[in-house]
Amino acid sequence: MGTLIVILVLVLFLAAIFTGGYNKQFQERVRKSRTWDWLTTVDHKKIGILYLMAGLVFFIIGGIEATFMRLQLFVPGNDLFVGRTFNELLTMHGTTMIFLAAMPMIFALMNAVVPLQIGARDVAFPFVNALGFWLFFSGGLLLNLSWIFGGAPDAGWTSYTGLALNQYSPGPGVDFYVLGLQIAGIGTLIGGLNFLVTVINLRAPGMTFLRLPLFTWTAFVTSGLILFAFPALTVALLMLMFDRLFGANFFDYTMGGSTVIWEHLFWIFGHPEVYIVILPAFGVMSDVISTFSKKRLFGYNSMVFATVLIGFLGFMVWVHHMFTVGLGPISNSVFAVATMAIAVPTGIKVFNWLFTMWGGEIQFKTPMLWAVGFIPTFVMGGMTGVMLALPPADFQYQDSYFVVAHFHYVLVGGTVFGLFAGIYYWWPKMFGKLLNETLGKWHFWTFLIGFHLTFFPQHFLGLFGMPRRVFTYQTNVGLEKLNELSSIGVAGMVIGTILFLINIIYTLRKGKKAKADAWELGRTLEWSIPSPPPEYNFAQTPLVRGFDALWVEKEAGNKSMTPAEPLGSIHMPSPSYIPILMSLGFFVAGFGFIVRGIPAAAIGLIIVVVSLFLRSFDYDKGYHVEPEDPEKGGKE
Amino acid sequence: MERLRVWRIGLLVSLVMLLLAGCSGDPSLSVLDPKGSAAKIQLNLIYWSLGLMTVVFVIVITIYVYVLVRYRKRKGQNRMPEQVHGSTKLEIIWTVIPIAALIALAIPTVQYTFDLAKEPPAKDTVIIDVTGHQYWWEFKYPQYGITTAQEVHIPVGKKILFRIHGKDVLHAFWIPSLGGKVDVVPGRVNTLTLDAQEAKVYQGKCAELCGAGHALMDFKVFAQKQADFDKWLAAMKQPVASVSASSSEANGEKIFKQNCMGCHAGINPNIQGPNLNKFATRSTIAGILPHNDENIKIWLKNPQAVKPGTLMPKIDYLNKDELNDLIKYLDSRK
Amino acid sequence: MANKVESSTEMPNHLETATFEGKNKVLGFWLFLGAETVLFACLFGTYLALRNQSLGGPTTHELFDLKLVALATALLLTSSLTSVLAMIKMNQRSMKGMVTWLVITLLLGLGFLVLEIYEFQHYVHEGHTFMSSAFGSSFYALVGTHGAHVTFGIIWITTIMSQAIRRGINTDTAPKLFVSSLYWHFIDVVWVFIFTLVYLLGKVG
Amino acid sequence: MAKENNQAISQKPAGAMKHILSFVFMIAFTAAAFFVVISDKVPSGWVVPLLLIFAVIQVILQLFTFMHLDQKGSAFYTIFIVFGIFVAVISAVGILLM
Repeated sequence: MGTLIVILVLVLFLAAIFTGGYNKQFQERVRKSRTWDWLTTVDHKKIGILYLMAGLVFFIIGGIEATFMRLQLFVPGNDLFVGRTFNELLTMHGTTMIFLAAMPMIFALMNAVVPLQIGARDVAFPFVNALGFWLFFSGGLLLNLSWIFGGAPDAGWTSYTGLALNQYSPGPGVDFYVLGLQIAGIGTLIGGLNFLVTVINLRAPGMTFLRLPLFTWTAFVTSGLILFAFPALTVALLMLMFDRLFGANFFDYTMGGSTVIWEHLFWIFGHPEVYIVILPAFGVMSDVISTFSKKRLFGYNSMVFATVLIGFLGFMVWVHHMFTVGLGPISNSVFAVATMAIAVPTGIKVFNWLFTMWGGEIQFKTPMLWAVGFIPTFVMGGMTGVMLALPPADFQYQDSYFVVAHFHYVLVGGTVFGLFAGIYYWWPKMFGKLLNETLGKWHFWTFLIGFHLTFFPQHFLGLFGMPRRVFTYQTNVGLEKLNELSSIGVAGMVIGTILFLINIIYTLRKGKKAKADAWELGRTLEWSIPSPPPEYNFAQTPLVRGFDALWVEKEAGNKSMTPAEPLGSIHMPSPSYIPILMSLGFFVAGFGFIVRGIPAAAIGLIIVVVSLFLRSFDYDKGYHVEPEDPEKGGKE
Repeated sequence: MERLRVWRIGLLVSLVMLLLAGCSGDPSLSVLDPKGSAAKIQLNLIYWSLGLMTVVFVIVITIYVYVLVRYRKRKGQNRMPEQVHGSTKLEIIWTVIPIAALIALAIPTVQYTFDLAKEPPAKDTVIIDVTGHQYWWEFKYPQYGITTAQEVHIPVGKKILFRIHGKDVLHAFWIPSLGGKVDVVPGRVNTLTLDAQEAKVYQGKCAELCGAGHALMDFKVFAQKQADFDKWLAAMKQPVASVSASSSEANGEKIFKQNCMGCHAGINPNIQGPNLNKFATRSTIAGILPHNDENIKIWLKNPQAVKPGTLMPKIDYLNKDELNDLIKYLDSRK
Repeated sequence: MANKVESSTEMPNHLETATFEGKNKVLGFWLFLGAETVLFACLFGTYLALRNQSLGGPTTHELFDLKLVALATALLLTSSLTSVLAMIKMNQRSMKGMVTWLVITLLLGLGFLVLEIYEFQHYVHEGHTFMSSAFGSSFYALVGTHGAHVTFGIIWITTIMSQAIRRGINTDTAPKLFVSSLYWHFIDVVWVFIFTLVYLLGKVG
Repeated sequence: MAKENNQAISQKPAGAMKHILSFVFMIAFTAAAFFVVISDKVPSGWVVPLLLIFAVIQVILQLFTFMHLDQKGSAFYTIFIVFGIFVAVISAVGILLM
């Protein structure tokens, strides 16, 4: 009841502010403040920054959870975090890293870069873009509130039922998981939809599909995967919610339900999810390697083909997470072969990267270091991936530390390295300042060494018989030394991350100002406009005359892009408070359901419906800005 | 730059050496030291795939190192590389060769997948019904009508058909040295055919997260020569010897009947603990602590501290004599 | 570009995609329908996997009344037709015609909803509830999600229709109207599968 | 494009006719589906395939006439909805065959 009152007061308070019934002057001050500007922005560049900051915060939280787990496993029989606490840590670590760190950071890069790379002024649905962020954020916040309100979810990030049902996981933990992810998931889904429409409809003149930079291509395919994979998660979470909150029986076998359905639904979503987080990293790699090798990407067409093929195959392999469920040899064989097939397009990509560097002039700037570190690391993850695709062998690997090692090689060595490469690469474009190179290099080396030290031994831990998700292991069975090594390695990653944070703070204060073409090697459209770009991005929409649009102009001896339209006033969408209001509604509703407070849930849903109506009857047509003429000092 | 790279490679190499020299895993638990035909097949496939993958890795790394060393930007250099579009020939090569390699991998994979799924003829097979409970394992031998928990005895050289049942949440039944795992799925029966080729004690694990006590849901497999196995069977079939009426064991039996029977003798099907017949023959308490009187006391006093999440309640209300009597009685159950 | 502006001042054949925002909206909505397809497929898969788990409650055979379902199907199919006729009227800029057809669509949709509510009540009486078995849960999840879509569709179309009445058929309202019509057709497509895979298949075995 | 526009405008009744015709077909297939289930004349092995075929035909009619996928410029709509259906079928069959 107490929470209900707090929520009510908050809602009234906000309503007062929004309607202006509070204090006109105060309202004016709020409206003009920078905070209000950020809360209501619909500018994709600002939303990108919001995604990045939120993603980093969650990345640090997830990292702390991981560090705690490795501390517990430092020595056998440790009693720092045991039983349920450890399960909470491992669940929140996985969930946070996948949904609340990797996904938003990918969206950060997509928001910051994709519209610029296709020569667009904005995304297709700026409002939806803002809504997507705030939904993700309120979902993430809700999930992490579980630590304070009655315990975190403890059934693993896969939340397999049986264990995730009320009977075996009492308390609100799994409810936080269900509702937090549901809300964040809706945000992600509409975010992906937005980028699909953006890439299809908003390309500049001449920017054909086969001239799109690789990062945009991967963002496009990733958005497609989001669009078709997340509904499965939505359904799964909905059913789990019904089972836990409203007495349904989807997963309770004593009532005719089946836990295997959860596994299917989860992995129908979950496997594409893996590609959702890895494909943009491939895109970053392609752009970064090409830029810092001073060479056109080798085999562009086959790269695009491989990207689409990986996305396509991603939907047909989910059962390889379920080889040991006992679905029979036929099903296992079919999905094994389909899984192995993915190695082919992935291999094409790796060789194309190598041959992009071949004959080039490689400069080891920090983004390139991450890309160079990525290749062998990711290839190792891919190797173990193929090994895991073989059902008989998988019977041994499944649910052992071998799997843990494998997916960290892919998700850290692939996604996180890719994200760091992208962040270092585009930071000057996003913030107008170059991150410090020396600190960046230290960040890279400590993180890389720490990473391998942590996860390489885990392959062997798995083969020596250590199951995953255990909070302890026995002495004298050959597991101590490797676990010790693995825990020591974490220090490297922690130091690396701290250096990165120092770098950010240092750069924001004293960083070197970036030019439009910050690395002086820019090939794609984003480097043709100032860093950071003006709110309308392109004063004049550029005319694209080939792949690597800016490079084409550079080769032709032009200093800038040829405009495709005369200079004129530019239409901009108005900022809106509705996204944050609607997300607040979802947050309140979610929290209401979790604490079984139906009134609170109802209030939340009412806020959602009201914001929908506000939006539907919103006749605000935006405003126009007069761009600075790029010829008259508008540049840089 | 150069020095750093060398340092890193050196570090990796020395790490691998350390691993190979220092730790090879425990022979009763290691996938790499198989003692059963299923595990041997699986290890063959692991090595075959690892071999193929290593070849790929070496090729990639060779090109990688060459490219990085040969084409890095040197001081003062400002060359304009040729903007190559691609090479159809090369691209076909690195599409076709991996496909060939994958076919070479897929054929034995499918073969083994079907081989491992075959069930042996019932005649020469020992059938064991395994049930995974939250944090302990139950083993029933339907052919011999005996039930035990936490420790399973099998004859060497014979095929064993494990029929795996679930009661509560998902678990996974895994004996690394004998072969791969299979999930315990409530509401369905999975099978797993294994055999042991060496008389030895192997360790078993639960591999699927099943709750707070997941890490401690261990069991032991005693692979015995046929004669020893038969002896064990015969002993198991004997009813528990009755205790003399006035002894402290008799008092212990009374306490046992009052406090333990409800769960540990299958009276209430909803509350089920491990069957404690022949308790004295078990080598562990709760599957993890070595069997001795001290550990029984530790377990009884606070089971949650030993195995988080276990359903076993605290038996801390007995006085010292009662406790000793109970232990004496338990130790008499041979 | 210029050409398009010109044609929109006359009478473009497709008012809904005459503007840039309209184009985005329609494309975005089709993508959303793609996502909805997967969502319903997951519900269908779950239902089909669990439909025999009635645990002693009434089975599909005993439960379903085909006459009622046939009537509901007829209502929804017809509403799909009237919805498309409304769109034709919209592109002819005939407000009266469009509103007439839309109102008929809404009434048919309401009729369908009433039938569904009646049906559910009847089932609950027979002992087939959301909580009685896995069959019950999966049945109500699937058919109920569809029903929720119908409900939302009715509210949505009403809202947009009232906007159109007040502000006329223009490049701002037309995409909204068109998109809500697409939504209505999609609901009908899903129903085609529900009556085939739930009701008819339930009678077959 | 322009040519087609003119045609469509000049033949307004034909537009409506197309939809009504398509509607008649849908009703017919629905009736046929009900008939297949109710009557005992259809061999039992045929019932399920027939039902599925009728449903698929109806969906195609809906998509291409009512939802205007037959019009020009709907390539992307078609690509995405077809891929959606593809994923949907795989997922549903996958869950079902578990």
